[in-house]
Amino acid sequence: MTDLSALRSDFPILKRTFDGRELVYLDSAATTQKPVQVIEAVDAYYREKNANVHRGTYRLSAEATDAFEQARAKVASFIGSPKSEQLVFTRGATTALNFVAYGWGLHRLREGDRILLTVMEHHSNIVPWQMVAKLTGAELVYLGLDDDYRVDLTELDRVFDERVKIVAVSGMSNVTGARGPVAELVAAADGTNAIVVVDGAQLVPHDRVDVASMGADFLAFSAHKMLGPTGIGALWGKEERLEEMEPTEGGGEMISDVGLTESRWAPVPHKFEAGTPPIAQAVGFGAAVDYLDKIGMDTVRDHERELTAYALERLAEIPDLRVYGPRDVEGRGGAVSFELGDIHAHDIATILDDHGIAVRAGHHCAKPLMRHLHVPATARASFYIYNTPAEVDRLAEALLDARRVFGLA
Amino acid sequence: MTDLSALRSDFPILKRTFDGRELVYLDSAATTQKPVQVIEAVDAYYREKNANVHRGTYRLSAEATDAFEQARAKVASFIGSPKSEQLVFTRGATTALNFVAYGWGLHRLREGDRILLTVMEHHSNIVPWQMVAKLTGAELVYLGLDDDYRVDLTELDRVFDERVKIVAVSGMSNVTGARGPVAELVAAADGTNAIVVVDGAQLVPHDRVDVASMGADFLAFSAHKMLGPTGIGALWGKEERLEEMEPTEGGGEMISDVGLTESRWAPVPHKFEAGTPPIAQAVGFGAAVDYLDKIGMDTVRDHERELTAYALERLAEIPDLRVYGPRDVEGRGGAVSFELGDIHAHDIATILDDHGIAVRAGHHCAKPLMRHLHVPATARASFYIYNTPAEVDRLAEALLDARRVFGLA
Amino acid sequence: MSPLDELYREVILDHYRNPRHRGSLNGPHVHAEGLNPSCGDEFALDLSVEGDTITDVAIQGQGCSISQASGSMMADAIVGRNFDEVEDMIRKFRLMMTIDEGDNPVDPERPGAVLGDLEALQGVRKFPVRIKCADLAWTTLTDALAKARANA
Amino acid sequence: MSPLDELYREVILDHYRNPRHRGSLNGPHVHAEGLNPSCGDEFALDLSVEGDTITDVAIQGQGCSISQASGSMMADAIVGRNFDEVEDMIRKFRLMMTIDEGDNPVDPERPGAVLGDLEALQGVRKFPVRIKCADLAWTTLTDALAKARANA
Ligand SMILES: Cc1ncc(COP(=O)(O)O)c(C=O)c1O
Ligand SMILES: Cc1ncc(COP(=O)(O)O)c(C=O)c1O
Repeated sequence: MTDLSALRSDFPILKRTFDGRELVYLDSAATTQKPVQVIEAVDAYYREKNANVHRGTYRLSAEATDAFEQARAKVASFIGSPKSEQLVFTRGATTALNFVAYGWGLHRLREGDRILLTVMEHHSNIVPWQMVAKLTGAELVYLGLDDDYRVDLTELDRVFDERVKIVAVSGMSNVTGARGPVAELVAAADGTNAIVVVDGAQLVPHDRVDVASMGADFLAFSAHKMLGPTGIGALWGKEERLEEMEPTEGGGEMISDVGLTESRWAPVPHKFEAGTPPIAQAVGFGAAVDYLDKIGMDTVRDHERELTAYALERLAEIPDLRVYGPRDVEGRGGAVSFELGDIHAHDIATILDDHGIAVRAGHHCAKPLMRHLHVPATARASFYIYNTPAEVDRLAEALLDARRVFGLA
Repeated sequence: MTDLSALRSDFPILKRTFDGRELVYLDSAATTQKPVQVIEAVDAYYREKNANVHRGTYRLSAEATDAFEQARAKVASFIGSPKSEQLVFTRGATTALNFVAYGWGLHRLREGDRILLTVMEHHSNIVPWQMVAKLTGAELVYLGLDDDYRVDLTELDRVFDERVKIVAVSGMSNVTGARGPVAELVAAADGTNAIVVVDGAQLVPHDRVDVASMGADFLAFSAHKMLGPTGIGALWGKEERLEEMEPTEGGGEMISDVGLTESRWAPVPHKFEAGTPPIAQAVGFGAAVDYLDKIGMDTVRDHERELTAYALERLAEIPDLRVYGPRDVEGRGGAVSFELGDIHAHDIATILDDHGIAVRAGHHCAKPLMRHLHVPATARASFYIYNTPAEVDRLAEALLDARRVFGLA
Repeated sequence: MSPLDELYREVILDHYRNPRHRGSLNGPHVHAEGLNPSCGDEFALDLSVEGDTITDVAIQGQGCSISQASGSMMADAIVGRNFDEVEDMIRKFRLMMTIDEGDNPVDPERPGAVLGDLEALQGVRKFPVRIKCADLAWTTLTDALAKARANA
Repeated sequence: MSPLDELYREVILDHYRNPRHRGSLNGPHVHAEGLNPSCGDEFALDLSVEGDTITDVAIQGQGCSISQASGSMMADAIVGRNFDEVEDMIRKFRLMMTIDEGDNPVDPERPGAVLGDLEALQGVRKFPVRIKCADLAWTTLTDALAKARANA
């Protein structure tokens, strides 16, 4: 197995113990832990370079601006963006998706138009579309899942007609771990008037992404799910789409002129970055992609794939445990959702927590998916670069203890 | 003079030198520097408590949630909010103002309604209103300034009729330093259908604010202008207003239920906090208000007032220097905008920078004000708790050098 | 007993797996619903009332063992009681859940000793994140009682 | 001379205070405008062209001494020149502005020595933030020249 265990010492929080038990952090799909390299980059920014960016004539402000724009260039190149101006810093993936819904969708959708989603989407890739559908009279249509929890494309031809103007799909489900059919949907949209928006919140952290070959129109993701700080994310877009898109927020820095009644916007990406941007967070985001680049995204993916395969194997040994997600590690990421007998997910999480193991339990911000699966809640273990097979073993042991506590024979 | 110079050692960046000259940071109206207490609070959060908030069943997540919600309580109590749920964390003042414009204004403004602003507003308190005015057919009306650069209220009776639905006013100008007539506008709006929105970006950092006695409906401000991290700010609102207001962003965490076509919102403040919030930044924001509370906002205000009085006195000694702002420190803050002879503001800033002094030059995101004053740009020195009279002396000396360089007799 | 075994006592698992009074009431009754937004647990309650006495109860809900067992045990405990007694019980239950950890959890003289089966929920106090689960049924009951009093 | 005095040389202040060719042209001409969004400096340019020669120039603008002086000196330098010469000048100007700091700034053999008065702008290189100010007029000129070539 790809041995990344030497990296663990970069993550201070992994030294924490709870009641004498070392923390096993298996909730990276919710947010990842941060290496010292990221923590210190943020720290150093505040100690040495802090100033507001752009428009500053003094050297300190020029240093801050350079640091901020270098971070943009790093994140842009991390996803293979042809230009760094195609990358807009946002508060997170959620804000990025809302910017597309309001800035592009609201101005282009008409009554009767359709937005095509999948039932495995995260609320952040559903609710903004519901909001603009309501405002425009557009309609939402959903693709379902097949027996292996992958998006079912057999209905695609039926639902994909000229009414579809926007396809919004997750690059990877935060619940089942299944990859979304991005390539297939991009192909289906090709030559039509539909644009493809990819929710990359779970994809970008876990696999190499190259927007040029992906072919989607927009890609949204969050720094905090890929070793970076909270409070920042990004929206990447094709140049033409970004030009078409209207800003959703007005304010300082996003204008080229403001009159009493009208204003003109600054060029992309600034027209989407109203107000003081998350400067220190951008610097931390840059440090996070530096860190991932150094490991190499292929290694990241391979490590996770091996660990997930091992986890699926260990979980399969536990009686009454049902995994909700593809059994094969091809085309899936490291989020593993499961139920165990009649033990409610929150009770599983509590028992695991007692063992020092952090997993999430609930609807994972994907209620339509939970209804589709007919489960009220699942427990979810999710892996990242710092996790080890030994931690998977501790998970398996603790699940056996859960069986004991609940008296499952 | 209130001696806060002992605080300076809390600010690591103030030890920086440029070409052997100690940094004199006079750009706090753009963003303030950060004390170690804030930097370390953010650092410690990532090292010890980092997890996603809410919905987490494990102890680490409970710790993160507590830290986040305690920060909310601290910031809320810092401005005298009756309840901490009345404080919504946003990306900054700009986002907060956009939330009110889109979440409240867009759903309530009708053609012919009016939004009352002042010409001294920052773009962040103009552009969002222009955007919703365009969408609704509402109209913007502006109050001008009197000879002392204060908002002129002699026209108030004429412009304030039943068409006015929103009054949006800055608590303190980032250009002239003049306080906005918040009390007078709240009184004028009382008993009418108009709500009052206060842009507190420059007010909250510099004076004691008590929302209960202020009487406004909404107050927006940013952490980075009050010792806190970038990437976070807050919107405070009256309970009733927040209930009426619609969310501007949809996504995770802001819902109580999501169906395929419709969703129900979570209670205030969560319905306005879609997606993973700026958690570490909230913790840093909390540390910032702790720091300010320890000094005491009355002391902060007195210190700034004394320093500003001294600066106005020293600047008055410099030939050909024109200050754009109230001459009297009563009812003004520590932002001092000026011109010097025929030297362009950017040249002033470069010369001051050569002396190690950081001031801003330009339109300060207030183009309508610049046009009103008939100046293309001003240089602006702005003060905060860490500035000293000796720094004002260095400013005055450097301005005399600027006269020499430009050959002003 | 480990804290975990104290949390998931036999009686709790029994109420979780075999909730008492499950269903809904016909005829006149007050209805109240509770939701724990942070975890999605749901609880609903029907109360038949005669004068100031609760004559019948039905519960519905879904969620973790703690929230559902708490509701089932509560339903058992309140049938046949009058409003004042039920309010006293709510008070005692809340008190029990907030007793300092240092306290001897099985002292029969302690507040809450009157709660019978419900005493089993004391184990939750070692798991502060879960206290709101135990509390959900009782918040809903407080609501229902307010409605019942308003009707009376 | 201190870097500051090298930046704000006599000749630069003179062009700032007394810009040459200020105004606009009547009759046929190409027009181009430039804006420096980060500082708000504006520059506009009219060119009269006969064949491939610039026969007259007029400039307008507002902004700092560097941007305005650069424009004024540029206007002086390009009148009467043909397109190729002007393009060579643009190239030399850009080269001058990017020469490493260590370079001897007054070496007459260095690239840019042909720029005459414009050589005075070398002092800007010590102030990297301001290079874009000096450059504004030249970006606008590049634009205007492209238009003139398109018309020709
Ligand atoms: C008066 C005023 N309002 C609003 C803002 C916008 O604040 P932010 O850029 O932090 O969103 C600023 C800061 O530039 C300001 O000075
Ligand atoms: C698939 C998916 N999309 C979107 C989001 C939203 O990301 P954020 O909360 O950082 O805005 C998440 C994270 O929860 C996610 O897992």
